[in-house]
Amino acid sequence: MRRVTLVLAVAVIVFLVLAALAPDLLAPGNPLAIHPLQSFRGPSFAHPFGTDESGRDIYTRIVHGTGASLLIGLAATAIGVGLALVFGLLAGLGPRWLDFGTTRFLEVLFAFPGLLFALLFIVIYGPGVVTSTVAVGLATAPGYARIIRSQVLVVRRAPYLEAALVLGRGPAHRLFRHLLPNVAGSLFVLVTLGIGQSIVWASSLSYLGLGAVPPAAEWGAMLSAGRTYISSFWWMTFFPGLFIVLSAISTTVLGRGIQQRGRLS
Amino acid sequence: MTSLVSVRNLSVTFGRAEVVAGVSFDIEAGACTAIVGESGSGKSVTARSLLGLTGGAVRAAELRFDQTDLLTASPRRLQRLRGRDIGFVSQGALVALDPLRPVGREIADSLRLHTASTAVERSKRVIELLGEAGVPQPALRASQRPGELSGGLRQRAIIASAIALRPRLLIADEPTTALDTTVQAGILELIERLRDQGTAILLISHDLAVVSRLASQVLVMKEGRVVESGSSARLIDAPQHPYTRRLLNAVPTDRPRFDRLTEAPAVPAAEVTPDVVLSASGLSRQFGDLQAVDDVSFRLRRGRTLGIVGESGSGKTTVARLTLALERPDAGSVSLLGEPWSELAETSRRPRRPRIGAIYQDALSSFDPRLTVGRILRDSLGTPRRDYLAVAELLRSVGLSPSLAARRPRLLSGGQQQRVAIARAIAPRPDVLICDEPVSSLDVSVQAQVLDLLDDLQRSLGLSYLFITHDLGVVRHMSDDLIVMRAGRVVEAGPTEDVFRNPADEYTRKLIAAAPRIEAVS
Amino acid sequence: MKRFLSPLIAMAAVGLLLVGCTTTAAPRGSAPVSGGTLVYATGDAEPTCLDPHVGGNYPQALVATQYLESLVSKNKAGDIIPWLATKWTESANGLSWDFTLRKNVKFTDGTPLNAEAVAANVAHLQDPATGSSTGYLALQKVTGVTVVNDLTARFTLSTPDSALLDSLSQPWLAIESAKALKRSQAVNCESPVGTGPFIVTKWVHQQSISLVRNDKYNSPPADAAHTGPAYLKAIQWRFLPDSASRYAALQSGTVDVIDNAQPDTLVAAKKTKDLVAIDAPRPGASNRIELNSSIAPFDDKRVREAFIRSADVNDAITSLFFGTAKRSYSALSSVEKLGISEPKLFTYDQKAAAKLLDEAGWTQRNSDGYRVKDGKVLELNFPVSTNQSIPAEQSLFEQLQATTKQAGFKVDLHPLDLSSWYGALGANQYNLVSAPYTKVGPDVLRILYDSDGTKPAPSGYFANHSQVKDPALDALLVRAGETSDQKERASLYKQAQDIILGGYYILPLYDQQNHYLLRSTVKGVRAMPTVSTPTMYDAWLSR
Amino acid sequence: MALPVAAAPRSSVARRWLPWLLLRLGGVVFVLWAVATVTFFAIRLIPGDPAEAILGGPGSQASAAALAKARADFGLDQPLPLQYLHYLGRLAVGDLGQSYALRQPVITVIGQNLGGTLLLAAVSLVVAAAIALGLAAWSAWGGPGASAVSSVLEVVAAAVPHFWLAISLILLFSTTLDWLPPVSIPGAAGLILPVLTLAIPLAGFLGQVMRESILDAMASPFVLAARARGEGSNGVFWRHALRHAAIPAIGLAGWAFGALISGAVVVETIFARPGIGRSLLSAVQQRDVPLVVGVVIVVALGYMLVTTLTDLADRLVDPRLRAR
Repeated sequence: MRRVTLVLAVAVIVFLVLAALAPDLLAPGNPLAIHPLQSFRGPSFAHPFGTDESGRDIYTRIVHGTGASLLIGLAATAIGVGLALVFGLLAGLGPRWLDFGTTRFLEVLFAFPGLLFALLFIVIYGPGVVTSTVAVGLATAPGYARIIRSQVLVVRRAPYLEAALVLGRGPAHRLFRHLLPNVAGSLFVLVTLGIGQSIVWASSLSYLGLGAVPPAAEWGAMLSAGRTYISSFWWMTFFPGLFIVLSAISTTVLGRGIQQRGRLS
Repeated sequence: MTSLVSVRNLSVTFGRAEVVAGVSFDIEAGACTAIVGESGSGKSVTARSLLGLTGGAVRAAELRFDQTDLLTASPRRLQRLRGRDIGFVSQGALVALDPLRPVGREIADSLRLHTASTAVERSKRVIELLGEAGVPQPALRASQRPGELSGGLRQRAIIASAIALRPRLLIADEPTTALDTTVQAGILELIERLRDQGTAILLISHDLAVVSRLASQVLVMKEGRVVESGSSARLIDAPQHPYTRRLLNAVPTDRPRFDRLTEAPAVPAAEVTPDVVLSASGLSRQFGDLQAVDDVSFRLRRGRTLGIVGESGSGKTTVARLTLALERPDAGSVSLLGEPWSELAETSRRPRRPRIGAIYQDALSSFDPRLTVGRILRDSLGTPRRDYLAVAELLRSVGLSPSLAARRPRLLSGGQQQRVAIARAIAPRPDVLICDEPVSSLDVSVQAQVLDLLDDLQRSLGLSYLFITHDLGVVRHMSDDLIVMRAGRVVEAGPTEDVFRNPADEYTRKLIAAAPRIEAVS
Repeated sequence: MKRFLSPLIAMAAVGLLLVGCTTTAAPRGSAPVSGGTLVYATGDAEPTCLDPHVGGNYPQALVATQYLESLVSKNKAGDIIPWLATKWTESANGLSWDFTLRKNVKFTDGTPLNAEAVAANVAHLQDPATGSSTGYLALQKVTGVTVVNDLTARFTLSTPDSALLDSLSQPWLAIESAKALKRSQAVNCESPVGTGPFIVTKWVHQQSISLVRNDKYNSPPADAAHTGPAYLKAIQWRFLPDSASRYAALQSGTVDVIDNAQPDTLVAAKKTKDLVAIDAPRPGASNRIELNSSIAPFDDKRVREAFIRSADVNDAITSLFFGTAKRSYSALSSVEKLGISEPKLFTYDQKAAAKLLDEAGWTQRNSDGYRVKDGKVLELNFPVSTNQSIPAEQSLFEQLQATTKQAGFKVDLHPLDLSSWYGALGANQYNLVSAPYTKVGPDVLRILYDSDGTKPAPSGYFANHSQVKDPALDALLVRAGETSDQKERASLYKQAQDIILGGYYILPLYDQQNHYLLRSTVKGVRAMPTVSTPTMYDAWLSR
Repeated sequence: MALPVAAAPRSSVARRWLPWLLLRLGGVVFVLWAVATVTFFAIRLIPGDPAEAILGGPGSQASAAALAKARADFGLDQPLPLQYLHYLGRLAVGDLGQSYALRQPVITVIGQNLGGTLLLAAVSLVVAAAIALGLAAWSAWGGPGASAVSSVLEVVAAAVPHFWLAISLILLFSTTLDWLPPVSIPGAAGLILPVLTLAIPLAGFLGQVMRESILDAMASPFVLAARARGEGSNGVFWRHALRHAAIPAIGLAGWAFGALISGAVVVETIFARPGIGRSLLSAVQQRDVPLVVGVVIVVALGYMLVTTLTDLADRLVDPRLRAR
């Protein structure tokens, strides 16, 4: 069972990556080409996912939108994990007072749970793809930071670091040969798990009309465009949503898979 | 009289793997039958088959407890037997109690499950039971969680819950592993008393000394099969099977220094001048309000071994850390090769670190999980270039095949892991090696090999050991001089044999008395 | 969120003809039943104040129609009819108007409707502290109101105002209890007091407004279907901004009436017997795209025409509105009597467009197929207010973007939130913009195309987005606003519209969409012929 | 978090809990102050004149006089430090200011909406816990197959965005089957879909955590010991496994609170349910700064309370923390 899901997940991810890198392979059409007189067509052979309000093929748009959507997920995660790494390492490696300071600071950030921080950020800088991406990144940072910090502390106290010290290894060696590489492992899992969540969050913001905007062929934008038509033309929202869900699930499954392997070892 | 338990041709299989095969034995009331074997020998599974908790497929010509055929008994019936007629003292005193529940509750469960009793009656009984099991302040302890109890108390609590309903059979699976010597002695006495009160005992242990003290009948198991069985007296005096002999031979207790514990011949000793390589004076270290180490001094000469023995919390490990300059002493100092050591700044100490190495009880956790054996050793050799020859040579020197270089430590056996640790420690050609409980978690035969290896290395390389252990048998076999520690203080020091022959200190005497040694019960 | 700022300024004008407006007339034989609570779900923004004097926008008008009444109203034909005023007379010089008030009408706080009350209301509207924008500007020419006798109020004007009656017909100039107006604005905003068929009892912000029947009601407009109190016992006025859930709520019968119905739901509604649609286009300007003639490239008329010719509006409308919106070729709403329509000016013709651009010197095309002239790409900046343009309209712009590309236009759509949108306009960095504009009568043209309309207010806001600066046009509009000779007025407005349409300053799209959906159990609802807000006075529930 | 407490068994309750409580309270106050400060200075970054925002944003044609009046009314003409102090002073007495868009005290707006959200969140939490527990129990008894299936279910549930779930549920239960109202109406029926939407993803996360710890517990020596004592599967599950599953679940509570609030923003909007989530969103869309800040601070307070309570619960369930 687990294996099967893992395989499926990898398959989906391969598809997504392919779609992101070479969309024309999977969908030769032009995602922006309009056919006003073929608008709102339901799923059919010609249009597997139907067409949208301007008669654009939704399948084509989804495929061509993959790049942008994944990029948003990646960027947000990169921002989140990047900041988290700084905080986590400062707290985990720095002197006690620095750890104290950083942890308090993180506690404060934690008091803006979930979307709250993102929304606050959007109030300040206004809606849009960039702001929503940054917002999601910032909102997820404290969570990652806490994990990284505890990870660093665990590794820092690990006997093998002491062993390295006994062998007369310098701080640089202990940091770069032992500590960071061992932290990096869990970091990788974090990122894979994070991308999925970031995509979901970013798309939620788009759905609320605070994120990406039409006509860009980006999943979140397609969602907010299809939103008004949901009662008549479900496919306009369903399929972009489906791909968001799929990418989130598959990255999560992959991340867990790596985690499992990590645990066994 | 017919025996209480009789097992004929028992075999247990997990999937395709047959972990127990053709095992037969009986247990009489008031007698103790023991199963001896090393980890993976199938002794625990054999024991659990009597409880119907193997989790594998059990087959046997006969598997009888009293009148009950355990093979055909219904799950309900078995469930009723468990705890009421068959008590079980499980392996690993430290984890066999639910950390989230008061100890008393766990014991009360046995009563609740098998008797119609009110909570009040139960709690009263629980306190009595704890008392019987030799737990001081039973009322208080009953209300505490395992985390607040010492290993010894936990084990007593477990026994209390096992004997709550006066079972006719008590299965004790490694009841004293990981316990301090004196505590171990206490537990054994307790079990002995139960036996004498007429309880049948099935004792599972890897420690022949423990077995020889309690058991009248002994089975020696290896890879799921019984290699030899009989009265413990016969087995110890005249072991037939070579494996039995090897096991007996491997026990270090009462074995003079340099006496080989394995067949492997000793290597010729190198000439060394017995100058002092390591000396500590007046070491003291305090953690919070706990005086972990209090004015400890010692001197270690080249090519010799200084043993530090003591029970958990005696501060011996702290001494090791102070000697390795992983902790700063509050008072006193350590000097290495006649030069200052503990008071140096880490940066100026670093170049001299290769002079002093260390091996630990848990070798695996001292390896970076990402690295292969080869990589680990290469690092320790300090040869950045890929010096495979050196690595291979190093592996051979600790009796490992160079082919292991590609493996990751976690895939090696406990013995192999400790050998790799040793290889890493000796790689920079140190003068001193700090050995902190290096064999405590190893099977006796493996322990023997490692001890012999350390012996050989000491001779060939003229190494000096600071050898820390709680096991008097091991320490007596390994060390020339001895320090006995208690509560951070040195209670006795001197040449090992003198200390053992006529211990001056009362605690030392108690310790030595408590140490189990192989003796045939008459 | 839809278009609540649209009627920022509303001034008077003449008759209004409700083309699509159908009242859901009760089938013969079934007599209206009294009682029951009607649930109305609005997609418009929640008002910040229930007194339409304050500010004055469409959401306020929607709900105020239920509890406030104006001096005059209009019938379907678009002619002014009596309401709180029974008759009125304009002085010869057009500088004073006498209004005779209806007898024994009482505000719901018990105070009588009289000339003082009217005076107090005008004073309230003109008091800067009130912060009225719509009503305030509608009364710009009114210098004051004097009490002739208890039931006669005299309006005095600075210059003749042919639009006065239309102004007064609007809910933003409704008459409230003088006593109530004396309360603090905060209180008055929560519970305004009028003469209407319903009374505001409770306002739970962001959720709903509760209204109950005014049992003493006796002042329906002349065109109402019945007299006496309303049939409905109460109205629950819910705020459901999300169009999808609004429609779903209607389908499931959770609510009885919704506004801002989306095109697709209208089509779906047609298919079921449970739902009935009311189409009530708003008066004033049509929805159109304005071409900024003050900066390149639209400072060149030929380029403006080229753009208009190359935009395939009709196909877009068919695809997006399912025939719920009719293409407009006029600067004015189709309900404006004096609106003129010029289809031939706006026919889709790529060839003509190409020719025009060549003439204008945009001869080269770059690799992407966009026109280029001395190194500059034919690029058009189009800020879109996501608050004011419904999704279908935004999609329509996307489609125009695609069709005009064929001619070589590069249209950059910038969906913006309201403040950024105003920012873009204020900075005069736009070439195209679409701003809906509700107001009664052709005088809207003066707001939208008079040179004065290009001067930004302190906040940067201005109405003349096409930035038409034509003295001749200005003169026409001023005169039209003053004359009360209907013939002259009509001809003046025709000339004005010829200039506007002929100058290719705007690309008309369709009327300002204003669709209501009702459960068929709701009878007797009609849109007021004034500003197309629905009145529940005649409404009753057949269930 | 867990500060060293006198490990001596006989230490009185007061001595055990008081210092801890004091420290926690101090922490709460500190965080609230920090949150307030962050938000205060954050909103200074908003482009444009706050006074104009107060008067309805650009296009409101606010006269210079009106702007000046607004500045005076809202104390925007004072120097920043003074404004900050006044702001803190007002917060201290629970005054969160006046909403620009609603022309109402922020505290009233929140007061009107908090109840709905809390109800929604609480019910969702219970439902989620129930689902998660169900899955966990199933995988504990149903063997590896069940465990694998439920783990997949959990991953899927955890990954589904609220809005998509909501839409799908509406399409299924309202538009197609017409069983449940698509917008929340007063009463239980209106609560079902919103609760499901919030509960399912949460159940996914909780389930993942609980299942792992339950399976670990079931495999642990003390469970073997319990069985050897004659304990049956039920006993083992309820008496032992469950407590161990509770600990990580409790640990998630703070996070869950955030997740529920964030979810509420989406759910309340889609189901047109009154609540602070919806207020927050409309406030964000209208840049109604005081309301946004107010909600943020209230939620922060709630978060701190939740974490404090869960800490307390943790220490009650798991004595190991107390001993530390």
